[in-house]
Amino acid sequence: MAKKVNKETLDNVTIRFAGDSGDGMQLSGGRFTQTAAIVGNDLSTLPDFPAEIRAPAGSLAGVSSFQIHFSSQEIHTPGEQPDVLVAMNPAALKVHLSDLKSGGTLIVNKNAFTPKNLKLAGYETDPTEDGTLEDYYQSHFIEMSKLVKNACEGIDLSPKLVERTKNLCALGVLFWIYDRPLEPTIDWLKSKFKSKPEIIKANTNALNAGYNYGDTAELFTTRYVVEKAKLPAGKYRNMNGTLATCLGLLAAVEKSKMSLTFAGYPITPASNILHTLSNWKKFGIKTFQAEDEIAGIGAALGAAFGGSLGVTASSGPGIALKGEFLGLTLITELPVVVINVQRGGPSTGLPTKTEQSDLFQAVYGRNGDAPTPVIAATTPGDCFFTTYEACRIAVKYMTPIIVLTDGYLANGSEPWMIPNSKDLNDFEVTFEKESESEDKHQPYKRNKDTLARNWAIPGTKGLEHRIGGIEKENVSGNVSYDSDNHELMTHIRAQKVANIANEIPPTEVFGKKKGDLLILSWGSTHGSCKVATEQLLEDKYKVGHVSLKWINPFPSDLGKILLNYKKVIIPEINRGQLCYLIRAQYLIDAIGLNEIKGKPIGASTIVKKCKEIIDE
Amino acid sequence: MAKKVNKETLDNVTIRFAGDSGDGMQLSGGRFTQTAAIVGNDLSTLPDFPAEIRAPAGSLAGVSSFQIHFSSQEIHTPGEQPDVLVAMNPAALKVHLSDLKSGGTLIVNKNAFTPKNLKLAGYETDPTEDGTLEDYYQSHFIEMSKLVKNACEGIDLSPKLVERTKNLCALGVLFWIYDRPLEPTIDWLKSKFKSKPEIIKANTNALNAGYNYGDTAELFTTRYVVEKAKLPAGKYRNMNGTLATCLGLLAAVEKSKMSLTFAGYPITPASNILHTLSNWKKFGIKTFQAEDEIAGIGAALGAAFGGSLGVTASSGPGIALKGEFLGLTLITELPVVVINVQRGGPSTGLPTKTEQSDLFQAVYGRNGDAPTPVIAATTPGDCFFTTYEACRIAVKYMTPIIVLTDGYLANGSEPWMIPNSKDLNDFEVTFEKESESEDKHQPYKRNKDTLARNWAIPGTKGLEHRIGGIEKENVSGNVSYDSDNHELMTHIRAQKVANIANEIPPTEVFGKKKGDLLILSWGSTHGSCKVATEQLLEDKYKVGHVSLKWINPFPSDLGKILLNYKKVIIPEINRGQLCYLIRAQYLIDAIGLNEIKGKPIGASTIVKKCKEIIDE
Amino acid sequence: MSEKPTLKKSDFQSDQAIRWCPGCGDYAILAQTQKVFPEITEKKEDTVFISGIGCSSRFPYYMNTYGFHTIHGRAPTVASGLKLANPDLSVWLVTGDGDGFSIGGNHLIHLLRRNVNINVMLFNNRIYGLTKGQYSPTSELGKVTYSTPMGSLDYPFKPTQLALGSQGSFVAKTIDKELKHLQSMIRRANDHNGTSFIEIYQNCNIFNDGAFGNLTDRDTKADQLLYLENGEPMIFGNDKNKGIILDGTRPKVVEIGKKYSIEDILVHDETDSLLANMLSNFTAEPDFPEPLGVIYCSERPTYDDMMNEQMLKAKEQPSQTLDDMLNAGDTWQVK
Amino acid sequence: MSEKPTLKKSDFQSDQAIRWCPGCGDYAILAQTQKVFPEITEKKEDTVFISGIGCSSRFPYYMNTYGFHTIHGRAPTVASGLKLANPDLSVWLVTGDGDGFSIGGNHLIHLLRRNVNINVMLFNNRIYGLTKGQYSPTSELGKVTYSTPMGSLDYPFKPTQLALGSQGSFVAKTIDKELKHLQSMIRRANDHNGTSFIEIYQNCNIFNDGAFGNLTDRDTKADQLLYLENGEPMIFGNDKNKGIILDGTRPKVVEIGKKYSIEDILVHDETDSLLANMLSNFTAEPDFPEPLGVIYCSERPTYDDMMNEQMLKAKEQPSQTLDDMLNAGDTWQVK
Ligand SMILES: Cc1ncc(C[n+]2csc(CCOP(=O)(O)OP(=O)(O)O)c2C)c(N)n1
Ligand SMILES: Cc1ncc(C[n+]2csc(CCOP(=O)(O)OP(=O)(O)O)c2C)c(N)n1
Ligand code: SF4
Ligand code: SF4
Ligand SMILES: [Mg+2]
Ligand SMILES: [Mg+2]
Repeated sequence: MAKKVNKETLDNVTIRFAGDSGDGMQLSGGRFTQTAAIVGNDLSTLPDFPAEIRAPAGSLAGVSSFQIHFSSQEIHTPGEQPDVLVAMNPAALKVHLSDLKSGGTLIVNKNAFTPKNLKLAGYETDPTEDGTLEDYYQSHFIEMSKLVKNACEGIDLSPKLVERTKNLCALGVLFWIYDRPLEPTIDWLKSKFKSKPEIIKANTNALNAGYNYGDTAELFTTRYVVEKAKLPAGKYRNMNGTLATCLGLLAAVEKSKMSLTFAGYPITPASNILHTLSNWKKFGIKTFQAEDEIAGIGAALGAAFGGSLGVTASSGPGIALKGEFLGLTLITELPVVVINVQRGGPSTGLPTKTEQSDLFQAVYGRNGDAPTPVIAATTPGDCFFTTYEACRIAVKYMTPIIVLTDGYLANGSEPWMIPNSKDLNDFEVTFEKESESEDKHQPYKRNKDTLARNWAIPGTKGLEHRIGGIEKENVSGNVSYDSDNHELMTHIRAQKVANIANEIPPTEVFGKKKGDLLILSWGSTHGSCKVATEQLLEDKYKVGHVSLKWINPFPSDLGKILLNYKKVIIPEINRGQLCYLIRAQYLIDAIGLNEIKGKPIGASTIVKKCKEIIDE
Repeated sequence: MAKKVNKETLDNVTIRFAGDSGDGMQLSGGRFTQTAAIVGNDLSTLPDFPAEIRAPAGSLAGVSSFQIHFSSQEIHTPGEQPDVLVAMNPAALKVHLSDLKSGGTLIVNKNAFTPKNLKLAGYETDPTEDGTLEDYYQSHFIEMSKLVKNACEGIDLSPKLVERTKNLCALGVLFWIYDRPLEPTIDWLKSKFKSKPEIIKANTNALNAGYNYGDTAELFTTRYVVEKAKLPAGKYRNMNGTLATCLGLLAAVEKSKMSLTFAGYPITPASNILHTLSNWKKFGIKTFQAEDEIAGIGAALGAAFGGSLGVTASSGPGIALKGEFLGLTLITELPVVVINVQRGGPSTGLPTKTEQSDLFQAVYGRNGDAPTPVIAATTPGDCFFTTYEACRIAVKYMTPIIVLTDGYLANGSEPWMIPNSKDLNDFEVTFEKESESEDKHQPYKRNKDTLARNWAIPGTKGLEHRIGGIEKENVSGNVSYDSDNHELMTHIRAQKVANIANEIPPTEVFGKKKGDLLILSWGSTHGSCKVATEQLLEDKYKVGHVSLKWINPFPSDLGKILLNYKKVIIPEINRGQLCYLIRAQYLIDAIGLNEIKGKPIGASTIVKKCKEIIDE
Repeated sequence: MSEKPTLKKSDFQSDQAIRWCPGCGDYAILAQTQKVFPEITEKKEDTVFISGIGCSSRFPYYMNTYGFHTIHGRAPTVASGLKLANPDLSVWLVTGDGDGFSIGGNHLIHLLRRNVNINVMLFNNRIYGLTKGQYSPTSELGKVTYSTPMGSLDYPFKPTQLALGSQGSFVAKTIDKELKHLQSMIRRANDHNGTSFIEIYQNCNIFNDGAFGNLTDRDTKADQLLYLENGEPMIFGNDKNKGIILDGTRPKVVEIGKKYSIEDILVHDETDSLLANMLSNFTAEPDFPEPLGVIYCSERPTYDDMMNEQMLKAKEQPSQTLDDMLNAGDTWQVK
Repeated sequence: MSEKPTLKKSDFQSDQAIRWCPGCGDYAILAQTQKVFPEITEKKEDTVFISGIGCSSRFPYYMNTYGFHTIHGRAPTVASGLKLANPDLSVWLVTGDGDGFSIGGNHLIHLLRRNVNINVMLFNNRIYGLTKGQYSPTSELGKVTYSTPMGSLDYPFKPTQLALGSQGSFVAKTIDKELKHLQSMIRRANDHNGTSFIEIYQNCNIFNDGAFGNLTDRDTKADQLLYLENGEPMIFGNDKNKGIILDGTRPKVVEIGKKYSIEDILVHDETDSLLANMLSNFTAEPDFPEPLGVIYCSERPTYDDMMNEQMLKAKEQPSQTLDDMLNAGDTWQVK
C-alpha cells in the first residue's frame, strides 16, 4: 500500500484470457467485457473455443481463449496482438504466447506449472523458471490456486470447487490493473448463483483476492486508465451475433404480427440460434429440432405454405444439404429465411473457425437458374438489422433469402445502441382474403411492383389451390410444360430478385468519396477494413471503404461508386469469392486480399497491402 | 405405276414423327435414322418424350415426337423447322403443326381423326376436312389404320396389335418418298422379334403397305434423293449420348485395368446410364441402385477409397443433394466422377426438357472454397471422349470431377466415327505398394507435378491410415486445426485443379482466327453454334467459333483467343452462366444470347443475333 | 361430424386433367378418397394434401383442396412444418414406395416416431413408376428391372413392420381393388389422433402389372387375404375355415374344424404390439395370408398437442414486449 | 482363426492423441475393441473403420487400421461402396444415436435391409455429444436440453426395434461398462455374415451423465439387466429369481418359485423374430429389464455374396473387348 503506483491513460487495450477449457476463461472474458461496457468503453470481443468438447485437461487441444479489445475511442475489431495475455496453464501459454506483443504483460497462474502440465504442453523446462519469458515480456507469475485456497478458507466447499474460482482471481488482478469497479461482477454473481451462497462467497473472495494482490504485491508499477469512449448518445448493451440474430427474428414477429416457425438441426456455430429461440415460445415462436438439415428447411417451407414465417439456420455443410429445397422454395415463391453461420470449409473443415467461403454456395449452390437474395451481416450487432430486413424482404417479395453471418460474428460481441422498435421499417403482411366467388383461385397472380405472388393460406375458404416444384404457368399456377412460359417464369424469378435493389438504401462510403483505392468488404471483414481505412486516411492516403450488406442483388449505386477509384481491393477470408462476383458484374479488375486463417484479416495486413497497391 | 414421278435431289431434310405415346414414333424415328445412317447420310436426331408415363391416349399431354435431320453434307443439329411432319393423331397435329415449314409436307393418319380424338386435341372442326391445311402445306391424309388392317389380313393377330403396326406404315411412306431401302428395317424386325413370326409378318406387311401406297397413290408427285454425305473416312455407327457416356466409362475400365463402381439413383434423364451399365457386369463394372443421390455419391466415394473408380450420375435436383459429399471427396482427394445429365430447372422444373442451367451449381454448388474440375460434352458422340477424359483426370489428379451433359445430348444421336481403343490417351493407375517399414504412412504426400496425393488402398499392408472431412495436415494427413496449414491446403486444392490446364490440348478455333465476333459455346449448344458460324462465314462475316469442353479450369490459351475478336457472344440455354464466368475471369464484356425453351437454341437465332451485333 | 355431408364427391375433384396411365390403380384410390372426404370434413379449405415425387405423388393436383407437390422423399418434412404452423389443418400425405421408403425413409420414420397428427397414404406398387420401372425397396428379391437385369439383390422392407419399428401409433394396410375397405381405412386414419400410416397396395399396370394379382384374383383372393377386425378371430379362406394360431411364439396357419376349433384362433387386438408385429411380418410371405385392416392402433399424445400445451404454458410467463427484450440484460446510457 | 493371435492389442492403437472427455464411455469401447481385434483378425490391413460425425465417430482415428471419418449420418453409404468395391475387407461402422438415427436413419435402415456384410457399432448415449448437448432420437420424452428447455416432445426410437423393423439379420445390445459382454458382442458381430447391428449404451458424462445409471449401478443392475443366452430361459435379478413369461401375447415379469417355475419362463431363441421384437420393445420400459446380448440372429444371403455371384455369372457371358463394344450394333464404312 505504501508502494508508489503510477497511473497512465491509454487509448485502447487488448487482453486475451487463455486457459484450459475447464478454467472458465469465457466467463472471465465475459465479465471483463460487461464491466468495460458499463464503464463506457467501446469494445469488441472474440472468443475462441477448442474443437473438442473436453480435451484432456492441460492438453494443447483443450485451450480455450477470449479476447477483448476495449477503448476510449470507437473501435471495430477485437484487436490483433494482445497487450496482455493471461495464461492459466502451460498449454495456454504455449498456444498463445507468440501472439503477445513484445514487451506486453504476461500474467500466469504459477500453480498450474506442474511437471505433468508442462509435459502435456510440450515444455522441456518450466518457462516460468528458466528465465525465457522475463526478457521479452512484463511477466507476472502469480500463485492463483494458492491465493484462492487461502481466500476461501472456512467456506464449505470442496477443494475442487474452490480451485475453480481462480478465473475470478485472474479477473480481479486485471480489474486492479485497469482500475475497474468490482460491483457489477459481484452483483452478477449474486443473481447468477442465487441459491448457492457458498459459491457467491467463494467467487467474491477470489475476485477480491486477485484485486488485492494487485494492490499489495510489489509487482505492478503502473495502473492504466482507459476512459469512456465517445459513442453516439443512446442506451447500450453488449450484444453478440447469435442473440442479435434471434432478436432480429423476434422483431420480425412482433412488427409483422406473424407467427414464426424455426426448424433446424444442430451444427456448430449455428446451434445457439435454435437454443435461444427455443426459449421464446411465449412470443409465438415455435422451434423444431428436425432429423437433419433437409427436414429443417422442409419444415420451414411447410410452415411458410401455412402462412408462418419459415426460418432455418445452419452452417456450410448443412446449407449444402438444403440446396434442393431452396429450389422448391424459389419456384413455389414462399418466404423462407435461411441463415448460414459460416465456418471453415470445405467439408467438415474447421468447424470452430470463422471463414467467408460460403458466398458462392449462397449465390449459386442450386440446380437450375435459381436466383436467391443474399444479405450479409457486418458486425455482431448488425445481425439484428440484417436478419430483420431479410425477414421483411422474404415476405414482401415472397422469396427464400439467405442471411450470411459467421462464427466470428455469432460469438463475438460489441456495445450495441439499442434501437427502438418503432424505428424499424414497417413490416406488413397480407394474406389473400376468403373468396365466395366461383372463379378458381390464381396463386401466381403477382403484385405489379414487387412481382411477388399473392399469399393464400390453407384454411382460407375459396382459395384452394395446388403448388409444387414442376414449372408453373404464370398467374394460374397450373403445371405447365410450355417453353415460352418457362422462359417467362425464369425471367420473372430473376427480375423479382433484381427488384429488391429498390429496397436498398444508398450505399455509404466511409472516407474519401473518390480517390486511389476503394476497400470493398462484405460481412465480418467490415471491422478490420474500417480500422484499416481510418489508418490509411490518417496517413493521408486517398481511400474509401464500402461495406456491402446486399450481395444479391448488389445495390444499384455500387457500379458508379466503384468507378470513383483507381483501384478496388476486396479483403475476404476466402480465395476471392466476392471479388469474382464484382469482376463479373462490373468488369473491373478488383484485387483480392485473401487470408484464410480462421479469423478476421488483421487491419494491419490490410493497411500494408493497400499501401503497396497505391504506392506501387 | 403409270404415274410420272419426278426425282429431285436435296441437300438435307428434317422430318418429325409425332403421335400418341402409344403410336411408336420413337421406333419409326429410330428406324429411319438407322437407314439414313446406312445410306451414308450425316444425321442428327432429337427425341422428345411427354412428361407423363402414359398420358390418356389422344391427349395433348401424351404426344411423343422424334425429329431427324439427315443430309448429304456435314450437319451438327437435328434441324429447326421440319420439312415433313408426320402426325399420327389430332393431338400430334395440334402440338407440332406450328413448327412445320410453310409449304412443308404434312402426312396424317386420317383414321385417327375421330370425334373423340378431335375433342381431346381441342379441335372444333376436323382440320383434315375443313380445308384449313391444304392452303399452307402439301397435305396427305392417309388412312393408315385401314391400310394396315388390309395388309395384315390373314395374320393371326388381334386387331389391337395390327393397329399398332401403323407406325411402320408411316415409315414405309417416308421410305418411298426419300427412296430408301426397306431391307435394313425388315432385317431388324426379324432379329428383334425372332420368336414372334406374326409380329414380323404384320410389321413387314405394314411397312410394305406404306411404301406401296407411295408408289401407287397419285398423291406424291416427287421423290427426293439425299445423297451420301462426305464424312471423314472411317467406320461409323449411330451413337446417342447415354451409350457414349457408358462406353466412355467402359473405356476407362478397360484402359486402366481398374474396377469401376457405379452408384446412382434413378432420375430422368440420367437413369439410362444406370440401366446400361447394369448390363456390363462382365467387364467388372458393379452397379448399385442406392436409396438416394446422397447414398449414390457416398458409395462411389467408398469405392474410390477402396481403389475402384467411383462414378455416380444424376440430374440437377439429385446433384444438389450431392454437394456435401462432393466437399468430402474433395478434401479427402479421391477420384469420383459425377455425371450431371442436365434438365430444365429450378427444382423439379421441366424434367423431360433440356437446359444448361446447372453450370453454376457444378462450379460453385458447395460450401467452402471447393474447387472442382468441370468438363462438358458437346455432342452425343463426344460424351464418350468427355467421360473417358474425366475418368483419366480424376485418377491422375485424385479429385472429384463433374461431367456435364444434358437431356438433348443423352437422347440425341449422330453418326459416330468409331475410335480405336489404342488411340485413346494412356490411362495409368498406381496404388502405393505394400510397406514393411515402420514409418507411418503419409497419405497426403503428393506428386510434384500434379499435386495429386498418393493412393494407398485398404488391404495393403503397412499403409494403414485414416482420412476424413476435417482439415488435414499436408503430407501427414493428420487432423490439423492449424491456420497456416489450412491456408496452404486451400491453395493446394485450388492449384491442383488449375494444374489440369496442362492436360487440355490447344483450343481449336473454327472459322476466322481473328475477327469481329467470337461465338463461344459450351456443351450441347456446340451444334447450332457451328452451323451458325458456317452460315455467317458464307455471308462473309468475320467470325470464329470456340466450343469449350473444359470449364474448370479454362484452357490456358482461352484468354488470348478471346482478345482476337472485337466482341464475344455466348449462346446458352440458361440466363448466362458461362457468360458470367468468362466476364469474371477475363474481364471482357461478353454478350449473352439466352433462350430457355427446353431445346437447343436454333442456329438461325444465333445467326440473326450475331449479325445484329456485328452490323450495329 | 354432422350426419349429412354438406359437401359432395365432386367438390373434391379439381379441374386438372388426370395424368396417370389408363388402368392405373391410382385412379381407384383417388376416387375412394374423393368419395370419403365429404363424410369426414365440412371444410375442404382445412384439408391439405402433400406429396413427394412419383406417379402417386401427383395425387394433390386432383384433389380440390389445398395441395403441395414437393420434392422427392421430403413431403413428411413439409407436412410436419405445416402442421406445426397450423395444427388445425387436416393434413394428408401421399407417397410411394420409392418416395416414402427409398429416398424419404428417414423423414417417414421420424414422422411416425414423433406422432405428428398427419395421415399418410403410401401407394405401394413395388416399383418406380414415374422413372419407368426400376425396382423399389419393396420389390421382391431377385426382381428383374431395368436397373437389375440379373435380378435385384436387396431384401425388401415390409412397410408395416418398418412403421411399427418406428413407433408408429396407427398402422394399417389395404389395397386399391377393395374399394369399401380402402374407404374404411381412410376413415379410420382420419379418426386416429397421431400419425396414421396406411399402406395401400396399388397395381402399376405398366411396369409391375399383377404384382398383387393373387390378392385381387377372384379365385385366389379369399385364401390370400386376412381381413382384420378388432376383437375378432383371425380367420380367412374361401370357406372361412383357415385361421392363425401361435404355436409358442411361432405363428401358424391351421384349418378350423379338424384339430383346431375357432376358439384356438388368435383374436385380433389392435393395441397388441406383438400381434401387430406378427401380422406385419406376414407381408409377402408365401405361407401366410396378407392381413388387410388396422394392424395396430394405440393413442399416445401427439407432437402437435404437446407443442400446443407448451405454447400455452409459455404464454403464462410474464409477458414482454419487443422493446423489453431489446432492452434486457445489462444496459448503460451514453450521453 | 489361428489359436494364437499374431497381433497384439497395441497393434491396433494408433498414434493419435485421444480427444474424448475424461471419463467418457467411449474409452471403454475403444479399449475393448482393440483388445478383441487381435483375436478376430490376423491382418489389420484388411480392417477398415468408417464413421460419420460425432464424438463416437472419432473412433477410426484411434484404431491403427484403415479408417474413414466421413460426414454426418452418411457412413453407411461409404461403407457399402467400399464393401462393394472390395468384399474381402472387414468393414466396421461406428456411429452415434444422432449420426445413425437422426440424420443417418435412412442409410442405416437400408444397410440393414440389404444385409451387406458390415458390422455396425452404434454408440447410444441418448444425446448429441459433439454439438454440446441437444436431445437425440433416443432421448426420453420430456428431456430438457438446450434445444428443448421445456422438454422434448418426440417419442424416442427403440434402436433394436427399428433395426428389426428394417429386416436386420443380426441385432444385439450391450453397454460400455460390461467389458466382457461388450467384447463378446464384437466377436459375435464379426462372426455373423450379413449386417451386424450392435447398440452400445454409452455414458456421456458431460451432457447426459448417468443416463444408464440404473444399468451400471452395482446395487440395481442385477434387477435391471436381462442377459440373453441362446437356448437359455430369460431369468434375471439379484437372486436369479425373476423371469419373463408370455401371458397370451403380452410379456410379463414374474417371480420364480412361487406361482411360476423355471419351466414357465420363456427360452431365448435368437432366430425367433417375435421374441426378438418383444425383447427390443423392453427398451427403457420401466416394467421390464433391459435385455443385453444377441436379440436376433438369422443368416440370409448377403448383398455382397449375391453381387459376387452375379459378377461371376456375368463373366460366363461371351467375352468382349472394348473394341468389340465400340464396334457393336449397326455400323457402316465411309471411304
Ligand atoms: C431428388 C430426386 N431424385 C430422383 C428423382 C426421380 N424420381 C422421381 S419419382 C421417383 C420414384 C418413384 O417411385 P415411387 O415413389 O414408388 O412412386 P410411383 O411412381 O411408383 O408412384 C424417382 C426416382 C427426383 N424427382 N428427384
Ligand atoms: C451435415 C451436418 N449437420 C450437423 C452437424 C453437426 N453435428 C456433428 S455431430 C452431431 C450429433 C452428434 O450426436 P451423436 O451422433 O449422438 O454422437 P455423439 O457426439 O453423441 O457421440 C451433429 C448434430 C454436422 N457435422 N454436419
Ligand atoms: S407408370 Fe404405373 S404407377 Fe405410374 S401412372 Fe402408370 S400405371 Fe400408374
Ligand atoms: S461430450 Fe460426452 S460423448 Fe462426447 S467425448 Fe465428452 S463425454 Fe464423451
Ligand atoms: Mg412405386
Ligand atoms: Mg450421441
